[in-house]
Amino acid sequence: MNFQLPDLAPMMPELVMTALALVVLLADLLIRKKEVIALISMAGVAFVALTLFYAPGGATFGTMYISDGYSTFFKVIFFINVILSVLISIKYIAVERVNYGEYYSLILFSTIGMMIMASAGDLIVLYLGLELMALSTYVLAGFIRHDIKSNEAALKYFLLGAFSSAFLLYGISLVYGLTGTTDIKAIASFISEKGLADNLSLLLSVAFLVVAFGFKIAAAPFHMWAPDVYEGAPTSITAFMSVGPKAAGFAVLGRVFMVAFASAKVDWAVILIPVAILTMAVGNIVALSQTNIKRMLAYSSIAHAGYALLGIITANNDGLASMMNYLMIYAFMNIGAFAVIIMLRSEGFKGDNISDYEGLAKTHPLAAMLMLIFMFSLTGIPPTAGFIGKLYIFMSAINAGYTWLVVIAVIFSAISAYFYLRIVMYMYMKEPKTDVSLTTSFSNGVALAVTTVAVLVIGVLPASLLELAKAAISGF
Amino acid sequence: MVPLSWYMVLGAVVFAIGVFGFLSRKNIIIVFMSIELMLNAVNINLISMSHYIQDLRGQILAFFVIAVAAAEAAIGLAIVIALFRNKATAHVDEVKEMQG
Amino acid sequence: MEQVIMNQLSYPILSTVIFLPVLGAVLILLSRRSWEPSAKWIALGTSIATFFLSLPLFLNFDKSTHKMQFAERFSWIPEWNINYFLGVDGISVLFILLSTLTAILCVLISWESIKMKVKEFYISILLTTAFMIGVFCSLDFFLFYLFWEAMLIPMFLIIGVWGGPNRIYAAIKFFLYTLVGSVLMLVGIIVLYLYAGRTFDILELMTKNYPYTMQMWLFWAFFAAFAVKVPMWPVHTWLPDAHTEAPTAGSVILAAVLIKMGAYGFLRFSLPLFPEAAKAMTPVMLVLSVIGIIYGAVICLGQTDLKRLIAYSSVSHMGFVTLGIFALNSQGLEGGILQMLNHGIVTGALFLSVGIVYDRTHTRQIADYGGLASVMPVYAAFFMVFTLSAIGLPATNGFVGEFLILLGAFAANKLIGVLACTGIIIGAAYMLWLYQRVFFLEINNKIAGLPDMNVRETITLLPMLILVIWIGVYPNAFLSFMHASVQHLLDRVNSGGMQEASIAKTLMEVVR
Amino acid sequence: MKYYLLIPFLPLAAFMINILLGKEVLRDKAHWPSILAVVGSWLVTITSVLPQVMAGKIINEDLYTWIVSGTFNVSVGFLIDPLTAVMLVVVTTCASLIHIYAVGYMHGDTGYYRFFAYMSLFTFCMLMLVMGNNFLQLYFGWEGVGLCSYFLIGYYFDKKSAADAGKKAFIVNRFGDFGFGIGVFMIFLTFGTLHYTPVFGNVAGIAGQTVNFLGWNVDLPTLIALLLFCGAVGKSAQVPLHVWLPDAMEGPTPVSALIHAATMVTAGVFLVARCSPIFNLSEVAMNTVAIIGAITMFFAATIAITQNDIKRIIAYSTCSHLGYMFLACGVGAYGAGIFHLYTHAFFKALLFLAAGSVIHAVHTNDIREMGGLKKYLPITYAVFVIAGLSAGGFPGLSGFFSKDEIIWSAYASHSSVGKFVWVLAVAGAFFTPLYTFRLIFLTFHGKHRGAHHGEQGGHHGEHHIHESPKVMTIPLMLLAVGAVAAGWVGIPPILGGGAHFTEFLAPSVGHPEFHGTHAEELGVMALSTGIALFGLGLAAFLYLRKTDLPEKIAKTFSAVYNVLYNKYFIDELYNFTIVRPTVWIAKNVLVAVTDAKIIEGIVNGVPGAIGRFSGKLRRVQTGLAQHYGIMMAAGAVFIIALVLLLR
Amino acid sequence: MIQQAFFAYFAFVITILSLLIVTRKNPVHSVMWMLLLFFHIAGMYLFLNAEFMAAIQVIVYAGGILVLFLFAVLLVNIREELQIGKYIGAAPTSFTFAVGLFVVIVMSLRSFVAAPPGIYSIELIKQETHTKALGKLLYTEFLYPFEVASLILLVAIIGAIVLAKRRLKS
Repeated sequence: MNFQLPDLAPMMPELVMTALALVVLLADLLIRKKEVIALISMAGVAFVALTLFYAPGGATFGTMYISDGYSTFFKVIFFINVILSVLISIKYIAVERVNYGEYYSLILFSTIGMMIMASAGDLIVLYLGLELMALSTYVLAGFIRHDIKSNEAALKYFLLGAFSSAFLLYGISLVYGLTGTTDIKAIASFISEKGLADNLSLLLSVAFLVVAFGFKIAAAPFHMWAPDVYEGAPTSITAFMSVGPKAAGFAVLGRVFMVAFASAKVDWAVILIPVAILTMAVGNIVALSQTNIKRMLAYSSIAHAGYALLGIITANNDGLASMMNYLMIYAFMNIGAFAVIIMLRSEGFKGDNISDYEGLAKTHPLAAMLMLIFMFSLTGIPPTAGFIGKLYIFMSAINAGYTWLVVIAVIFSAISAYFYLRIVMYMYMKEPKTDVSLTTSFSNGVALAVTTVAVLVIGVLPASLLELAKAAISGF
Repeated sequence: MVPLSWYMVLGAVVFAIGVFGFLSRKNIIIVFMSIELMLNAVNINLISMSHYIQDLRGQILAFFVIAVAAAEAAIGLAIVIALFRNKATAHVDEVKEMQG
Repeated sequence: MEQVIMNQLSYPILSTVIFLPVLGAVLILLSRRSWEPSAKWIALGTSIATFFLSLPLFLNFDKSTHKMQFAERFSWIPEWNINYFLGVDGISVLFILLSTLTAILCVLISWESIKMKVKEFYISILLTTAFMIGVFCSLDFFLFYLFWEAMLIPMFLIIGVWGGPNRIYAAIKFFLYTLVGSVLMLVGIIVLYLYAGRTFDILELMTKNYPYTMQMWLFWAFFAAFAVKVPMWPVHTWLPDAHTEAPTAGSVILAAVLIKMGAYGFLRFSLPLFPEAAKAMTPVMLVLSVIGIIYGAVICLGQTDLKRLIAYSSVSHMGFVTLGIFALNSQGLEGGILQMLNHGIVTGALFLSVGIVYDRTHTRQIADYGGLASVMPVYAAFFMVFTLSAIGLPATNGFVGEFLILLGAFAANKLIGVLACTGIIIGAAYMLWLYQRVFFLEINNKIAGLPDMNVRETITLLPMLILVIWIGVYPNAFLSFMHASVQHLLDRVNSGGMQEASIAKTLMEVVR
Repeated sequence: MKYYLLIPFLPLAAFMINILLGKEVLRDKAHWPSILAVVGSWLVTITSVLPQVMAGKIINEDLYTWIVSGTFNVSVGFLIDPLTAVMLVVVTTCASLIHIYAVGYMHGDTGYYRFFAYMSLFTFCMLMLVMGNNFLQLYFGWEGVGLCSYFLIGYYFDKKSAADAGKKAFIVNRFGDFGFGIGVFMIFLTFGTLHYTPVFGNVAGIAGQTVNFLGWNVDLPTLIALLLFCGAVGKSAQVPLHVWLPDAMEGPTPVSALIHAATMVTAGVFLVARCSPIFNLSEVAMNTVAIIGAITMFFAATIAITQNDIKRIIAYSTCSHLGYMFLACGVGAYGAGIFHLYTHAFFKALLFLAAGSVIHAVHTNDIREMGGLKKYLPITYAVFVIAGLSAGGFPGLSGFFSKDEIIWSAYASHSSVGKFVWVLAVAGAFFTPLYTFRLIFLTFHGKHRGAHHGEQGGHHGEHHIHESPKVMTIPLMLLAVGAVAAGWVGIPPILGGGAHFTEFLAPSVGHPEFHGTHAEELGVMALSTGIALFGLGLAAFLYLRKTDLPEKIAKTFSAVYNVLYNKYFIDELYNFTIVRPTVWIAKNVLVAVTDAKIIEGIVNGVPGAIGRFSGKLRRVQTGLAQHYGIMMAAGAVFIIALVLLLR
Repeated sequence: MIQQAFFAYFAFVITILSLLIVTRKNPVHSVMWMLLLFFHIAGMYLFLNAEFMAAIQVIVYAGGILVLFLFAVLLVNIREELQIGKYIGAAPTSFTFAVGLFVVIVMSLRSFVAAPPGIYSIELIKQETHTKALGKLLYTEFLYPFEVASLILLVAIIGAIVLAKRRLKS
């Protein structure tokens, strides 16, 4: 009986992050000013980000934990997500009267879950990471306990999340039965050795995994929770989970499908194509008739998942890189948009109706201009980052031979312009009806500044980001 | 010797029943129980497979599933309580403030 | 063989004319809100400076070569082999000058009519100008598309914020129409990029030969973008709305430069990149052009709105442009290019003119006018010159362009040429009828006592008037820019016989 | 020194001066630049250009290259040969006199400077037209004069009828120019150039060639000639594009005299004469020209009999005389056509100016309100009669020689339609004096019927009728000299003359060959003179003696009368077949249906449909968690089913 | 044969109990049936030589079920519950898709091939005892997921507390 503790160095970020989450949890008991806790969280995450670059790469715990460029890139997205979300939360949760320290620790726990997912080399770990992320997010969605909408969001998210977990588990159980293992690489080699790629049971499990991951990334027809949850959840959490869990979902989707089911590429691509088309269609079309901006952004988020799916469908490294690149850009522009939405929330004023944006350009020109930039970026109009993201996705998809799919995507992207433009139209082309006063804060301003600069700089000088995405995928 | 496929069909049956319960019942408690049914179906699958392919991984996963199920139950019930405080109902179909 | 002549001037002229307006926009953004005229003055100063800095393009242009001149090239996004690559040839150089001139006029004409969100307005104008210039001198597809799309944003705002009563509908329609076209072009661009071995370099792409089927697909993908912009029949209906609702400066930019980009796209991309497809599709394009000419002209007879009428006349005039381009001979092409310039000048001037009276009367209904020639004689004289140019009277620029186009079209296809000529008849009818209803007859009470043009307005229209006559009397000053480039283009289109390939193979190449 | 350049550019300079300074600086002295310029042009013509040409020198020089594109290359250049010289003389002479006349006629008008600016511009364009050495410059002048015509017809632009008339003139001309333009394209395609010299030099090469034009195989010279002739038909107001000319009388009378009688409308004839090498190649084209000319001549003359507007009558007369000119060209007698153009310029300008003098005096155009003006306007009456006699072909006067030459050419030509057009020409010779003298008798003889003298106004009105000032009457008298004597340069040999005029023109338009004896020529001359005298006599009988008879005739033949009175209903025909349907289609089909319903229907309909679909689709989102679950389960089932099916 | 009979019994009872759980109107009854179901499932685990799993199935779920029972009693007004319908309106659709899911699963499972047997033969487990074998694995090879599971439980605690705290702070 000889047991050696595995090398913990590669998983330094997760360990430090866990420590940070626990510290934050404890600090909540000692520190009254919750802003300090937020600051600790952000500083901690920044530190974790540092360890990310100093921690050696490689696998540990057998191959249950894999630290490679792919996971690192996603973790960077998670860190950006968590820092920006915290920045926009500070004032917001005070306005919502839920200024508790647990909020931050739950966000951190959720992020740990995402990191575990991104680094998962084993389906068991993947499942547990997913549950860690999901459970924290369920709680965060229902964090405004006194708000029925928040409760409802949490309930729906929870019910459907558990439902999708069951599918995931069923799928994992089938894979396990077929291959006798849950290790992703081992599964891959087993499948290719035994020629199981055509096995119907394997495809059944692939289908079930598509259901589960499709739920996380909000792909149609597994997207239906998203609008309700996005609308009901606290806005900062909406921002958080429109980026984090989605990115984590894509991370595992990419790794599981590209590695474990590599030899069944043809089949899962066939499954994902209709899903992607349906996702783009539903997201973009239903968004047209929304009156609540959070709901609208929920549908927009669904639509963006559809575009990002194109990167997976290409089933090559270039496609994966484009998907990662897209998610990174999406993180900036989407959180930026939510940061503006949050500014409108003030005591006694919800500010999440699209009509609340009427005449914003007149009353608050700067906020309107930032929103305009984010909206055009979400539409994918150059010179914003959104364009670079879409362009990369389309390039890799066309390179993989899916020109027709890209044509569909660009048509939907043109349709999407309508509802994004509607916001701009309300802000710039209508007269203000009600006097909207903005809740500004330094932290929110920082978040806005960061996202705006990122959106514009990536839009004009995307070279380094592209390099990063390519480097991240090189050893995959 | 009972073939593995029997167990798997049993798992599928229980899973399908769980799905049906989840999709059709109004009462949140029963919806929760349906989820547990689905998880148990998975566990039946896992443990029977584990037995037949003589590998313990499946049981370990089943172990984690049970653990997570417990955690899920805790969170789920907490959510129901929070909801119940605002709106005294245990019926899913009355919780549809948001739609469209 | 190197296809470019690097910039020989002491300063990077193309970058300067692109980014000087951007700089101006930033200055306005930073200027104090409390003193609003600062925006105007900065905008005016910037646009005048830009114009003067762009003049060396006209003076130092080497007319003897088709090569790209004043070129600048830097690596931009090495991952995708994208360069910041600018340059102009005889096809594009004049449009840059037109853009810089238009910018000044737009600032001037808006001097008093824009009263709200002044800063934003001038920022939009300057940004639009910058992006438009960028479109005309980009030699990298990525850069081109960047400018092409980016321009939509300020233009959308100009129409939607400072426009007429129905401005929102018009702005959104404008945006969506053009966007749908552009995104299809984007797909085409990517296909080209990948086929050609990952390069966005337009000049390099032009040296390659593409399979026939692929050319066809790409031709239509690009067509979607350009035809909407031109606008060709039947995708023209955004134009009347946009023109009508836009503020004067917006209409002027739209008419003078923006819709030229479609035709420019055909010239710069569709013809040299897909010569065989272009040749094969010539009949379709000619027919669409002629339909546009006649349809646009006839529909003008039924208009009651001043700006709407001029907008529809644009449809007709731009029909001439595409007609000339797809005549695929040097008269047609040069006529087409010149007519683009002419249309920019004349329709721009007409919109400026309409703006001048609109500022006074706030009505665009033709029925509200009448007898204006007695009230505003100088204005009437200016308007008359532009009207004459619009109907292609000799000694005005309109004649030279239309004549060359019709000559080219007639040489290409007699029936098409003859049908297009009917557009000239109807053109005279609607323009003169318009002129009569607005300027002649009894003085309408609604316009009695209006002051004639002031100095600022006269200065705004004067350059256009001079250009109208200049090009009309001595068009060689402008045509001479085009000869080498147009000849080169024609050589490109006519070189390389049809490459036969099996459908299946080419289809594969299309999707690859 | 290229003194000839002064001829067109002096008026241009005058135009520039007037348009820039006329309103503010020159005001009622605005006529000075224009008159000085046009007289200067006349002087240059007479003293420099004409002698050179008479000495046999032909000037053909390019000023600068106008348009270059590929193989297309055209210059601004000048060709002065006998034909041009004749036109220069006609234009500058008439223009000088009419400019002077206008000083009196337009005196005190608010747009005084504008009038002279346009007149100068017109002179410039007309001179460019006749002096150009290529088709494009011809086209330039062609459109330019049309434009000035438009301006001047619509000079009283606050009057709807005037504005309409100007527009109508321009647009109807555009119909002609449509053909003309295509003709120019065909010339370029055929010859590769638009300059006269190479075109006419190579013209023999295209004889008998055919070309596919819109699906038909057509004889190339015929095609080009007919297309060019389209332009001439429009500009010279020939059937069926004659409708604009009578309406053009809305313009000030000097304009009618200069543009719509002496110069611009004759540009069509000039064009045909200029292009005679091409026309000569095609019998079909020649016959068409002759027949169109003959029909117009007869047709306009018949209308003229019934009209009551003094200027319209003269306008129809102009149409008719232009018909004569075309008739002459059509039978190959270009010289005769140009000769008539030349004499016609004098007597028709005189007629108009005299009519202007009348209008100036009585302030009405309606001859039913005139009568008995002889005593008030003696000079006007005298020149009117001279002009009428000249127009009617009274022996010895200008009109007689030119008209007679045409009739004889028609009779004697080899043209296959010669005899037919000759019959019409002779018939025309009957009508011309009839309507001219109807006009004279109704205007100057009998009793005054105007509203001016009567119960209310008392003698006030009649007292007001007085002869025009000297600045008007002197040009009238000078023109009268021309109307009498201008034709003497072309007296046919049979009457002892030398036919100098046609000889002079021969280098430009060739010399027709006739067959016919001197006896025949005399007989034809006698016949037409007799018929003209009969027409004059009939006019005298009807309008001096039996003044109630015309009314009775009109009543008896009311159908015919109405057709004539209403100008064969051509205007109405065009209105109902072209103008109204086009506008109707524009408003009710294109605006209301195609654009608004079909294209916009699709444009707005597709987004609308997507929007409605969106509204429907969002209802799927019921808010009930289990419905979402059902969707997920359904998705799973469908995905697996898809996999199963694809296997 | 005995084995088949046992399996038949368990399978039959488990199916029936599952059906009862999802079809009973009274949630308290459903909870009771569920308790019974878990015991049967645990029995089946024993049958599959998974004593430890059987044990925690009973232990963990019994606790869980008790809690559920508590909630059923607390939250649900039984009298009212018995009067209204138990299914949502779309129950037939739910049924269809549940059956459909079952059908496609079973159709796919026809091609199921179990993986080759690994080292943990029945003899090995019997020799080492199930609990020990499992425990060894859990604390060596599966230490990492085990720790993650602990985090999940921690989050569950925090979450439950955050959501269910009695007083809503201002």
